[in-house]
Amino acid sequence: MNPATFQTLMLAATLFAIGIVGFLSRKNMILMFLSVELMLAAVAMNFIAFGAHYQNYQGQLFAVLILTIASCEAAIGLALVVSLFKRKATLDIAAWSDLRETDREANVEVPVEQNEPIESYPVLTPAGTDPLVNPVRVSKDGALDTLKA
Amino acid sequence: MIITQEMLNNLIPVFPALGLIAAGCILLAIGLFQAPSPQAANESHGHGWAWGSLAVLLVIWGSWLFSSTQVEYASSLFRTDLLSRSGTHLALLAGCLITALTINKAPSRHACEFHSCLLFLIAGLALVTASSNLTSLYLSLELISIPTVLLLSISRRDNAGREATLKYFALSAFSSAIFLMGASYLFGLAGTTSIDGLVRAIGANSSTMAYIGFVLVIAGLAFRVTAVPFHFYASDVFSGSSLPMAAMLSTIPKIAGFVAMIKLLGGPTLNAALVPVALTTLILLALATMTLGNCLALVQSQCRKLLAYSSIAHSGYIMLGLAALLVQGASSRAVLVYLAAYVIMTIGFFAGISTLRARTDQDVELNDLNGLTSTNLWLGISLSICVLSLIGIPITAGFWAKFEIFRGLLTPGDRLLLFAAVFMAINAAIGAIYYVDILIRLNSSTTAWKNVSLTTLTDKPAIVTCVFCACMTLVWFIVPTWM
Amino acid sequence: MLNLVWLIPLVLMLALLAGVLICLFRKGAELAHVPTIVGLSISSAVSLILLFTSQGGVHVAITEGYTWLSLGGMHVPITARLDGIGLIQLNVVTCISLLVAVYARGYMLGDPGYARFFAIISAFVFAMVMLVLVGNLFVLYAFWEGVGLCSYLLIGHWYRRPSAAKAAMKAFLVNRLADCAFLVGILLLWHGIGLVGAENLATVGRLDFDVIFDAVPALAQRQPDLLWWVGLLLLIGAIGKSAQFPFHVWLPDAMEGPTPVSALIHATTMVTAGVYLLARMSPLLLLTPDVLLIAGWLGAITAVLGGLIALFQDDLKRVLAYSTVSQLGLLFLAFGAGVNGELLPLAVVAAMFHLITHAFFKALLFLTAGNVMHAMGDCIDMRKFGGLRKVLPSTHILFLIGALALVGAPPLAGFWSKEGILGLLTLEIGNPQYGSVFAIWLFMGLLSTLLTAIYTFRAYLRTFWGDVKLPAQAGAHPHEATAMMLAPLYILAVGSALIGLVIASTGALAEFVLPIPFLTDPHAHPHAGWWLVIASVGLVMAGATIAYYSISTSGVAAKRSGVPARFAELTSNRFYLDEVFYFCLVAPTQHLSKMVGIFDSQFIDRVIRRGATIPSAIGGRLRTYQTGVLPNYALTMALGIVALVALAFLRG
Amino acid sequence: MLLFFYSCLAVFAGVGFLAFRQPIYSALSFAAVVLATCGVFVMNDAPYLAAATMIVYTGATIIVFLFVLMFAQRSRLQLYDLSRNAPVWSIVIGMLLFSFLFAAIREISIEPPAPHVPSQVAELGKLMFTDFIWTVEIVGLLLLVATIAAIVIAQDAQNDPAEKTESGINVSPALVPVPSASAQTAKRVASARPGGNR
Repeated sequence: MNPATFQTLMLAATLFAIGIVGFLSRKNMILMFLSVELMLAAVAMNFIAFGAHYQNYQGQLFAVLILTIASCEAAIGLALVVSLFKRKATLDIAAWSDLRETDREANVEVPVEQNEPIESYPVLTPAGTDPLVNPVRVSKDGALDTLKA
Repeated sequence: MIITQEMLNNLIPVFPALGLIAAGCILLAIGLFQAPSPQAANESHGHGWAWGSLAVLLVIWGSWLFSSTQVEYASSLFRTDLLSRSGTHLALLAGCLITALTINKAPSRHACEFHSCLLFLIAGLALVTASSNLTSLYLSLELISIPTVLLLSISRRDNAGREATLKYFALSAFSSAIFLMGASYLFGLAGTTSIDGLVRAIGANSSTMAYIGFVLVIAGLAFRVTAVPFHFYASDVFSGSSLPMAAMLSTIPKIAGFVAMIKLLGGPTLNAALVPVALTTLILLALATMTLGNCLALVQSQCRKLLAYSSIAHSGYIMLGLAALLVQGASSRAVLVYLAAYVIMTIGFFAGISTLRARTDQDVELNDLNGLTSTNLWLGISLSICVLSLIGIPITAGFWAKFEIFRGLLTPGDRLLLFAAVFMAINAAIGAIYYVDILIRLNSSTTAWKNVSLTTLTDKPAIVTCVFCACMTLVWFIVPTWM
Repeated sequence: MLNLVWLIPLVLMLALLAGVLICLFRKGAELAHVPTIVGLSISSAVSLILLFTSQGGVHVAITEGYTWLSLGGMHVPITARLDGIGLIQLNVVTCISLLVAVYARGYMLGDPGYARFFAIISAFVFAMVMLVLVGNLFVLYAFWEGVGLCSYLLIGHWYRRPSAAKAAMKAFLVNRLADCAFLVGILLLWHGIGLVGAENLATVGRLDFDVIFDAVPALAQRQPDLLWWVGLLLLIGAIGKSAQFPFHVWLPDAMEGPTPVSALIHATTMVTAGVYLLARMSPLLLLTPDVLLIAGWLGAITAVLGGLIALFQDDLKRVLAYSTVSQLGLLFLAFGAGVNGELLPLAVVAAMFHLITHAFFKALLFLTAGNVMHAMGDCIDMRKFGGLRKVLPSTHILFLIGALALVGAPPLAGFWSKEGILGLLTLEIGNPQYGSVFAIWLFMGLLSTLLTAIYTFRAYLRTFWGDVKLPAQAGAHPHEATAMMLAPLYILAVGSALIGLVIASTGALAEFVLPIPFLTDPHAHPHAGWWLVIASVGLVMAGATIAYYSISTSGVAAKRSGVPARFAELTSNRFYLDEVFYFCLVAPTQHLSKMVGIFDSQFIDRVIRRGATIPSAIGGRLRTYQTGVLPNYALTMALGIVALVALAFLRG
Repeated sequence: MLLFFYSCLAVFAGVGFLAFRQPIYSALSFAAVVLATCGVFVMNDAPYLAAATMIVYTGATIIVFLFVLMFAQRSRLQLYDLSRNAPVWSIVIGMLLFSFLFAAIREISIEPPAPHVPSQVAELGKLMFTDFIWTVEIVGLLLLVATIAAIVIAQDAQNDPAEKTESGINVSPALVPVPSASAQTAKRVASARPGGNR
C-alpha cells in the first residue's frame, strides 16, 4: 500500500471518528446532521482512496452516489429541522423526547450553570452611602445589580 | 444515451420493482392534474389512490407470477436467484397487505405522495432482494429509508409524528453511515463492489479490516432489523406513527435488513476464519435482542409499544436462523419462512387493532381489547389466530416458522447453536406470557366496548385484511410447502 | 382408480368448511344439512366403488395423497393404506353416516344448534375416514384425537343441560386417559423401531404401517419386553375408545347426546375404532399373545357385564348403550381367540364380520329408539310408556327386525356373525395350553347371548306391547316419524336382515380381509357346530321366554325381593362401577391433586412466581433506558458498535 | 506533502467543528473540512469528485445549513450549544473506534494490481452510464422522493396547530392544496433526468 493511500485512510478514519463524536455530543440538531455528513465524507474518502489504489472507477462511482444521497439527506434533514423549529422554537434535540416509556419522567435537562461572562466593573460608590464590599454586575439591559453574598 | 440490449436485459430481474417505480411516477403525475379543490380533501378521494396502488401491486404480482422464468439471470447490478424471487414475493405480499391497511387511513391531503412513496418503498425492497452489487444494495436500502421518512411525516402530523420522523431519520442516517464505512473497508479488501467478488475476497483474506468491515456492515443492517442495541428507535417511532406505518416499519425494513444480511454472509464462500466471529456476533446480538424484546414487551400496556418490542423479539429469533445458516452453509429458507409468517401475522394483528381507533392516532391500550370477541366475532377470532401464530402454536403458520428456526439450530449439532436454541425456547415461553394475556383479554367476558357504540369499527378494509391474514396463517399450517 | 379415495376426505373437508361458514355467518342455517349430506353421498358412493372394484384386485395399496411437509430429510406425506380392513371400515363409516345424516335432517329439525350439529358431523366423518385410511400410526393418532374431540362436542351438543356437559366431560376425560397410554405406546414403538434399524427413514415415516410390520419381528427378538408394553399400551388405547371394561363407563353417559350421534358415533363408528386398531395392528399383536389374552378376558368380562347391567335399565337408550358395550366385548373376545397365533387371522375376519353386522342393526335400533323418543316428546323412560305398537307401527316393525338381528335369530345378520365368533372359540377347546380358557370364554359368550336375548326382548316388550300408555310429554297425538326419517331405517333394516346371510354365503370376507402381512389364511374356516347353533337358538328362545314372564308376572314396576332384588339393584346401579371408578381413580387423584396443590402453592408456585417476575423485573429495569432522548440512543448504538468491533479484535 | 497539509487542515477543522460553541463557527469549520477533503480527493486522483464535492457541499449544502442556522439562531448562545451530551463517553467511543480502525488500516497490506495511470473522468462517466446506469436512475428517483419529502415536511411548518389534530382524515379543506404543488416540483425534477424511470 502506498503512503498516500495509507494517509488518506487514516484521515478518513479520523474524520469518521470525529463525525461520530459530533453526532453523539452535539445537541444542536443541525450540527448533528452535519456530523452525519462528515461521516459520509469520510466514507467517500475511503472509497476514493481504495479506488485510486485499485485504479478502478467503482470507488469513485460509489463516492458520487454517496455524495448524492448525502445531499438528499441534507434536504430532508433541513426541512425537518425547519418544521421542528417552527413547533418548539428550539434546535435542541432533547426537546423532542416525549415518546418514551410512559412511566418515565420527562428527561428534564439539568440546566448547566450558564457561565456567561460576568462583566463586572468597578464602580464608584454613590455619595452618602457605605462602600460596597461585593462587586456589582452589569446585566445585559444595563441595570445595576447588586450581588448579595 | 445508447440503450443497449444488455441494459434492457438488466431489467428482467427487477421487473416488479421497475413496474412499481413506474406506477409510482404515474401516480405522482396524475396527482399533478388533480384539481386543487376542497373536494380533493374528502375521504373517498383518498381511497381511490389506495385502491389504485393496491390494484397496481396485484397486477404486477400476478404478471410476475405468470411470467417469471426459472432462469438464473445475473447482470452487474442485479441477479435473479431463489433468494430474489422469494424476497420479491415477500415484498409484494407485505406491500399488498400494508396498502390494504391504508385504504381508510391514508392522509387524504397527501394521498398521492403517500401512495407513490409506498410503491417506491416496496420497489426498494424488491431491489434489495435482487441486488448483487454493493452500490445497488445501498441505494435500494436508501430507497426504503428515504420514502419511509416521508411516509412517517405525512401520515401523522402532530408533535409525536414529528418526533418519530426525527428519530427515525437521524438514526437511520447514522446507521447508514456506519454501514457505508464497513462497506468501504470491504471494498478496500476486494477491489470490487460486486457482492460475490467481495465475499470471495474476504474469504481469501483474514485481516482485521475484514472483521471490522464485516461487523460495521452487520451493525448498519442491524439497525434496520431492530437488533439490540440498535433497537431504541423502534418503540418510540412505532408509538409516534400511524398504525399502518407502524405495520410497515415492523416488516419492510426488517425484510430488507435480513435479506441484505443473507447476501453478505455469503454462504459457503465466507472465510472459515471469519465464521466464529460472525457466529458469535450474531448469536450475541440475537440473544440480547430476543431477551430485551420479550422482557420489555411484558411491561407494556399499549398495543403499539408491545408490538414494537415483540417485533424486536422476533428479530432475535430470525437472527438465530441466520446464525444457523452460517454454520450449515445451507439455504436461507428458515429466515425467509419466518419472515413471511411474521409479515402475515404481524400485519394481521396491526390490521385488527387499527380498526379500534381508526379515526384517531390515540394509542390502542391493551384494555381496549377486552371482550372483543363477544362484540365483534370475526375480528376477535382473527386477532386471536394471529396472536396464536405469534406464539407459534401448531395450527398456525407461526408454528412452522419457529419449527424451521429450531430445526436449523439443532441440525448441525453445534454446541453454541444448541445453547442458543435452549435460550430461544425460554424466550418463546416468556413471549407466550404477554401473548396469552392478549388472548385472554380478547376472549374475556367483560368487554371494553359495552358502553361504546361500535361505530368506530367501520373500517371494513382493515377487518378484511385481518381476517385474510388469519386465514392465511391457518392455511399455511395445512399447506406448509407453498414456500 | 385408487386416487379416487382422496375425493372422500376432500368433499368432507369442503362440507366441513361450508358448515363452519354457515355457523359463523349465521345465515342459511336451515340448509346446513345440505353440504353434509351431499358430501356423505359422494364419499359413500366413492367408497362403494372402491369396495367393488378392488375385490380380488389390489389388496394392499398405498397412495400418497398430499405431502404435508417436505423439507430436507423430513418428509411427511399423508398416505392412504387401502386394504380389506380399511375398505370395510371405510364403507361402514361412510354408508352409516349417510343414513344417519339423512335421519338427523328430520330428527334435529328446529334445533337451535342445527348448523353446528351438521358441521361437527362433517368434521367427525372426516376425522373418522382419515383415521381409517391413513398409512401411518402417528397420523392415525392425530385423527384418533380428532375423533375424540368431535365426540366430545357432539355429546355436549346441548351444552346448557348440565348432565350433557358432564357426560361430555366424562367421555373426554376417560378417553384422554386411555389416549395417553396409546400415545406412550406409539412413542415406545417409535423408539423400538429406531433400535432395530430403519434409521434411514425420516422420523415420522418410521411409523408407517409397513415399516412397523417389517420391523416388529426383529424387535420381538431383541426387545420382547418393549414390544409387550407397546402391545399393552395400544390395547389400552383401543379399549378406551371402544368402551371396554374398565373404561366402559363413559359410553352410557354419552347417550346424553342427540340420538343420531348415539347411533353414529357411540354405536357404530367411533367405538369400533378400537377394534379397527387391533385389526390393523394384528401383525404386531401376533407377536404378543399375552396382550391378546388380556384382550380376550376383558372382552369376555365386558360382554357379560354389559348384558347384566342392561337387564335392569329403564332407559331405552341406555339399554342399547350397554348392549353396545356388550357386543364390543364380543369383538374383543374374538381377538382373544387369536392368542393361538394360527387363529388370529380368523379372529380378525370374525371380528370384522360382527363389526359390519353390528353397525347395521345397532344403528337401526338406536334410530328407532330415536323415533320413539321423538314421538314421546324426548321421554325415553320405558316405565312411562308402553304399547307403542299401535302408535308407531313402522317403528315397531323396524325395532323388531333390529332386535332379532341383535339377539341372533337365525336368518338375520347377528346370527351369522355371532356364530362366527363363538364357533371360533369352539375350535380350540381341545388345545392343551388354552383349552380351559377357551371353554370359559365360550361359556361367557353363550351367557352373554342369553343376556342379550333377555334384555332385548324385555325392552322390546315393555316398549311396544301391553296397554297403550303415553307420557305427559308426548302430547295429545304422538305420531310416527316422517318418511324422510323412516327411509334410512328401511335401508338399515334390509341390511340388518340380509347382510349376514350375504357375507356368510359368499364367504368372500376372509379373502378380502386377510392379506395382512404375516397373517396367512389358514383355510380352516370355522364351522359352527350344529350343537352350537342349536344351543344359541335355544338360548335366544329361553331369553325371550324369561323376558316375557319377567314382565307379565311381575309387571313393569313389580316389587322385587330377595336375591333377585339385590341383584337387580346391583345391576341397575351398574355394579357400582362408576363408584369404584370414583374411589379408585377419581378420589385418589383428587387427594393427590390436593396434596400436589399444597406442594404446588407452597413451593413450586413460589419458585415459578419468583421466576416469572424475573423477566418483567428485567423489563422494568430496561425500560428506564428508553429515555426518549435521541443522543442517548445514538450513544448506546455507538457503544454497541465499539463492543462488536472489540469482540472482533479479541476473537481475531 | 500537500496531502499531509490537507490532512492536517481537515483534522484541525474537524476538531474545531467539535469544539466551537458558536454553531456558525462549527458549520464554517465543517466547510473547511470539506474543502480540505476536496484537496485530498485531488491528491487521490479524483479531480471530478473534488469539483463535485466542492460545488455540492461547499457551494450548496453548507450554505443552506448556514442559512437555517442563522434563521434559527437566537440573539445569544443557547443552552444546548453551550453544553455537550455525554462528552466523556462520546470521546471515549470516538477514540476507541479510531484506534481500532487505525490498527486495522496499519495491518493490511494490499498491493495495487498495476502501475499507476492517471484517471480519466470520461472513464468514470462511461462506467456510470453503462454498467451502473440503473444506480444513476435510482439516485434520480431518490432525489425526486427527497425533494417531495423536503417540500411536504417543510410545508407543514407553514400550516399550523390545526394540523396537530392529526391523521389526515379531518383536514380542513381550507388548507393549501398541496399535491399539485409538490408534484409540479416532482415533475420538474423528473423531466430534468435523462430517460426517467418509466
